[in-house]
Amino acid sequence: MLNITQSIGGSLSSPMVLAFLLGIIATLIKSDLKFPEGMYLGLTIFLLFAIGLKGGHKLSHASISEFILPGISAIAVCIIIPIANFFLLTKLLGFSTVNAAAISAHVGSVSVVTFSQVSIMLEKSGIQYEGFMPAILAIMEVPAILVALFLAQNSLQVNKEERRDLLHELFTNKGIVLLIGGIIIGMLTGDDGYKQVEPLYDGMFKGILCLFLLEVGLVTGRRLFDLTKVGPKLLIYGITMPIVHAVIGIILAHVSGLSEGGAIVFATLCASASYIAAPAAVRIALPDANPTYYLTAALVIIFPFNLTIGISIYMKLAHLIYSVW
Amino acid sequence: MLNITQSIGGSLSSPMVLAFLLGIIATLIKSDLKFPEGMYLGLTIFLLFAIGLKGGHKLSHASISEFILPGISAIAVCIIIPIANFFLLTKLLGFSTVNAAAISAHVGSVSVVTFSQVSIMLEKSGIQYEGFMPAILAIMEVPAILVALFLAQNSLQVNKEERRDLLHELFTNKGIVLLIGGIIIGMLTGDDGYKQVEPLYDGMFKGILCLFLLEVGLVTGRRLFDLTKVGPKLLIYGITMPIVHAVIGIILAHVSGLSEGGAIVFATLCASASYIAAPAAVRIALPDANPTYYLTAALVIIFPFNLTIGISIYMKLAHLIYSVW
Amino acid sequence: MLNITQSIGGSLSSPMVLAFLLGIIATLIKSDLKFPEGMYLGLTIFLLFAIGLKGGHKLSHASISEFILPGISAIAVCIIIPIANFFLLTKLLGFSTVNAAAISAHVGSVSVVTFSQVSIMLEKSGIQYEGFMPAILAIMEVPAILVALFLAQNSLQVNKEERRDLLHELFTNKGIVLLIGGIIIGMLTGDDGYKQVEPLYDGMFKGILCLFLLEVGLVTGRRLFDLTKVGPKLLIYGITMPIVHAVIGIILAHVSGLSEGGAIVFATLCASASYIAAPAAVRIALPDANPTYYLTAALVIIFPFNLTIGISIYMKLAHLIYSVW
Amino acid sequence: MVKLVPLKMVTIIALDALQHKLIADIKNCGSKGYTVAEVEGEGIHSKHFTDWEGRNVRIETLVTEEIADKIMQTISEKYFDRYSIVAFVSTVEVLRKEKFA
Amino acid sequence: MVKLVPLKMVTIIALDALQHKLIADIKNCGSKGYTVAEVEGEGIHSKHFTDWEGRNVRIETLVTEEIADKIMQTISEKYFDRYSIVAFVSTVEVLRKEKFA
Amino acid sequence: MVKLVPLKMVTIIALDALQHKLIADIKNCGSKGYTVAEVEGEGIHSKHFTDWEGRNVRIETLVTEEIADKIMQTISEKYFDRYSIVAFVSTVEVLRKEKFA
Ligand SMILES: Nc1ncnc2c1ncn2[C@@H]1O[C@H](COP(=O)(O)O)[C@@H](O)[C@H]1O
Ligand SMILES: Nc1ncnc2c1ncn2[C@@H]1O[C@H](COP(=O)(O)O)[C@@H](O)[C@H]1O
Ligand SMILES: Nc1ncnc2c1ncn2[C@@H]1O[C@H](COP(=O)(O)O)[C@@H](O)[C@H]1O
Ligand code: NA
Ligand code: NA
Ligand code: NA
Repeated sequence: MLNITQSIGGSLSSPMVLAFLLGIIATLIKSDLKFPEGMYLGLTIFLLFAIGLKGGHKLSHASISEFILPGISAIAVCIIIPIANFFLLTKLLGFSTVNAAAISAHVGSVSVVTFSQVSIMLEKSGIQYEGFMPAILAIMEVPAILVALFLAQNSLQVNKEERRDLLHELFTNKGIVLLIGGIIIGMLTGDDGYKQVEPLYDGMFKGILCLFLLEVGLVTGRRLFDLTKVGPKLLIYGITMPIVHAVIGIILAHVSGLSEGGAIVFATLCASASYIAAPAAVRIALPDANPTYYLTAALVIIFPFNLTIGISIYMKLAHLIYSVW
Repeated sequence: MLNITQSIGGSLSSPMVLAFLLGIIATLIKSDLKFPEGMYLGLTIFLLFAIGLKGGHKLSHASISEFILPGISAIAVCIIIPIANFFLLTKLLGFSTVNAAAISAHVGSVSVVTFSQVSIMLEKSGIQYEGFMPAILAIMEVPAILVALFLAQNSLQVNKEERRDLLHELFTNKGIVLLIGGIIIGMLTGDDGYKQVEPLYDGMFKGILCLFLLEVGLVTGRRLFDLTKVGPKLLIYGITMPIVHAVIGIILAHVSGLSEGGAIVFATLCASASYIAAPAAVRIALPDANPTYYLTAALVIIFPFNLTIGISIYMKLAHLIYSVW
Repeated sequence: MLNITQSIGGSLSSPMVLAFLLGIIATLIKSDLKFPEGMYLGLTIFLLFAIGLKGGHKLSHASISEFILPGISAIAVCIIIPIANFFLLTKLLGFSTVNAAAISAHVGSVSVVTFSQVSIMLEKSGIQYEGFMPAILAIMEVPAILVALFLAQNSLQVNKEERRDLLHELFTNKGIVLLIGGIIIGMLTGDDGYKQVEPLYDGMFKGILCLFLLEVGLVTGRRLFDLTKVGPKLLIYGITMPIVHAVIGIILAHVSGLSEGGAIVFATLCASASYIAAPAAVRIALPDANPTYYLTAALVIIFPFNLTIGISIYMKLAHLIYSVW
Repeated sequence: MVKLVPLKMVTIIALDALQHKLIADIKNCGSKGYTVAEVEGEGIHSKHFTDWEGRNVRIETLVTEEIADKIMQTISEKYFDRYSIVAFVSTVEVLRKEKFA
Repeated sequence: MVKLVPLKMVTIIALDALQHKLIADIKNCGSKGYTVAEVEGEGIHSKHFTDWEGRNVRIETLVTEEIADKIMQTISEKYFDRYSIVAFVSTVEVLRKEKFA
Repeated sequence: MVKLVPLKMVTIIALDALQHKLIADIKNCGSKGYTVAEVEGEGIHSKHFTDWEGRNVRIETLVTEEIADKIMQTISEKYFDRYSIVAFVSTVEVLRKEKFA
């Protein structure tokens, strides 16, 4: 049923996935290919803003009332996932409090690139999804990080004033500002305004995502050998958890009244791990956490898994659940 | 008649204006959103070159004879405006010679982004304007700065050799080179050549302008509190002067035989303040001038005023004058 | 027959050639126009990857069997050219071993931008060429450099271990990785995948190439005065050699069964000089070689010659040879 | 002849996310200026070569010996135990000491 | 064993628009080489963090004490009163003094 | 009071293509960390201002005097005769010497 070889094969016809692999290979063969400093940041700004804009524009044509239940589900899942993961990681897998919290912050939050990839795959398959999903993406960026830091309370190396700073930083991080800012601009400008900027933000989106994934591949490749350091338990965790999260996501999506397409996107968000807000917050709030664990989990295991196999699995799982329920 | 609320409302449906506001808000809420170093320069190069190219291509289809009178008017206005402003600023508003000269250099020169915005608004309103306006833009970049520096003669902290250097720098600054270079390339390549590069320089123009304005907003936001330092007189000056300049511009445009659309563009150029050539020249030639005054006037007051309300006012003023005259 | 004035005139209607000239002029008049650090690298990455992708996509529709003979010719020419040039430069032109080897490495390898320009010119003239030419470009990047370094064996300032490193660096340099990576991705993704990224990699290609050539012009301009240092013999060499290489290229192309369009591309590759792999390799392996010689030959003489006159000559030569043979 | 007088240069290398806090600290200690450069680096704790790992900044401030001591004391107390940070003091000579004192 | 000999390092932090003039000056004073880095900064006169404010460069040149004095003298006369500029001298040790003298 | 102890800072300016080799060398000599900045420059041999000419890097490592000597020795043997490279040692003061020794 879940034909994994076929999924992998399918994803190998995606220029984005292939660009990601090229990046990894380039690092493995020790090529001098390196993106100029600033290009990663520039591409990130473009992608976040473009997702916001497109989402906002779709949202302006959607009815907001349908948004309330999925919105609540999104927040709920961002509280449940980090708590569950934190206990799993500390009690069962023997991670220290601070490392467990760091990993939970990452897996509880979401990945913008994984979101882009699932929307491209749905578009290709002709499956519709709710226009407000970028807003859900924005909602899911922060809460899990807060929950995870709360769980690490005692290990949290910040005093009261710094805690306030940290909260502030989380809610004003560039991911949030660009996504929500983009959504609002997309909603306010209307069709005429959107048409002016569409050739760049929509027309070029996939091409630029492809370039971005090449760079993500270069970074992932550099961290690939950390896999040997982290041991098999993190690997198994990183492949199992996304699927579990996706199933929770599909069920919650169904309960919230999302369409099958919406459920696939939501499941993918649940299964994805953050790489913008979470690493930045963890570096400041939990400087004792070992990046080898949280970066490897988020970037080297979960991200490629979702990109190549995960999303196809979630599409099939959603189809299964939506056809029997 | 001049319905300002409506103007502001209208400009709030422009993704460029909204991106500018997002930039300001991001700074005000102390977001970590920051463009990578070099991106500002890269975007500036693109915009200047694109404006030149497009203008040059239009120019190749226009008759040059119509260009002479407006060209002379452009130079005239670039001599009158800085002189008038310099005396206003020193005699009436009590600024020091060097600060008055610095501000006059900025308001006498022109803003490329404001030019782009007015051309987008005219396009949206279906109003035509002369194809040689980008050439007028290029003409208006430098003279006012020269006049202003001449007025500050005694305070000018340069010796003879440095004066020569300065003149040279003014006439070879990147704004001039890219605009005029772009215009000439646009004229020489012809339709075939232009079609090859049109998808980037025309198709992406508004989207990239939007990104650029986001960055301008970030910079403006950082300087917003300087408004409290400069006192109300600079604020009132910065809102009144553009309108006065615009009226002068419309009258001169009419006299020079420009169309109503051309008059709107010309008025907007007169009303706009420089942010490429002028700050660079003032930093070198008048290092004692206080950036709090000239950057606040140009960037924090005049630019947003033109972007949100000004241009709409000039459109109505031009319509008024052109319908009665 | 070979109407050079007409060729130059024709190339002056190409926005790419004009942008290159603008860059040179900007440097000559000492403008402050400067691209931000990293932009050159970013544009190079885009161009290489885009050429690969487009080529790979075309390749997926081509029959590979036709590729074998031209592939062998490409390697052959990359062995013959550096050897012949090395002896010419040492024996006849009196260059030192190390400088001769450095120049041979450059003229034996290929230029990606010259490749782009010839493909644009053929497209404009409606002349078809084989889809696998980007693969030929990739093949021709490295071998000549190896041969040239081998010829400088004794002057080669590397020990055994470093030699291994150098070989490795040559075969994994970013040019190779992006070109071959792009080709493979272009082949694997199929029409659907390619269509997703085409608007960026095909639609924007010429516009971005234009921007890139502006920057190449800026660098060339800075080295223009080196022409006076290198003496007339390098100038004469740099103008004669490309034509000789092109003739060899056309003959080999004909023998290998390439179409006339393919022969023009192949001839242009033979005539072009490297500016990505070769300078990087020579800096490390032959640090005693004088950049004034090899950079001037490659960038200041051969590249502009090909861009403005060369390619037109090769088109006519190919037409001549293909019509009589 | 120019008369050079000795002064202290404090250099701090740290995560770029700490930049604003560190600058506030050195201003509090009495520094009148500073210069910031973007750098990459590797130390005992971690690598700082990609945006995921966080890049570093190198902050330099030219101050009197007294202020230099104060800065070293402050940042050692506030950051040394918890963050990847390197700080050192060197002696330089300047012309106009008043500017920095 | 390596034998290190003392030499002077002159560091100048100034508006990037002054880069070419400053380099011409240090060459005139006898410097045989220099290294330039892009930096940002804040001092008494102004902030240099955006392109509107103008960015800074940090120019370093390794020279003999005599040339160092000459450079400090020259730039103090030409720029100190008029421009935002910071310059200082430090002592470093090198292996091949000939290269810089 | 803070107690500053002296330590050595080795600074190397070289072609960016040598970065990985130089870092391997300084690690081999016992350095526990380093900081890298992108710079441009001009010296006796060549200009390094464009990507064709190759840019430079500036590598700094804070080490004990013994390691500093070792690094200077190693790189002078391996690179000085053949590559455009500048290296110098300066004395700085740090708080926690253990971190670098
Ligand atoms: N010995 C050293 N010399 C120079 N820079 C260092 C040294 N150790 C650490 N650094 C810099 O300080 C940062 C943090 O170091 P660490 O706290 O050891 O991880 C590194 O990323 C380097 O940029
Ligand atoms: N005390 C200082 N320490 C380090 N850098 C400084 C200091 N003062 C000024 N600078 C640098 O020199 C530039 C010009 O300073 P100023 O002339 O004080 O505005 C600033 O932008 C800083 O980059
Ligand atoms: N005297 C010097 N002071 C500072 N940096 C230098 C000096 N000489 C050379 N450099 C730097 O070292 C690089 C190589 O120098 P060279 O080996 O002289 O070509 C140059 O590109 C400069 O960045
Ligand atoms: Na998640
Ligand atoms: Na004006
Ligand atoms: Na060649």
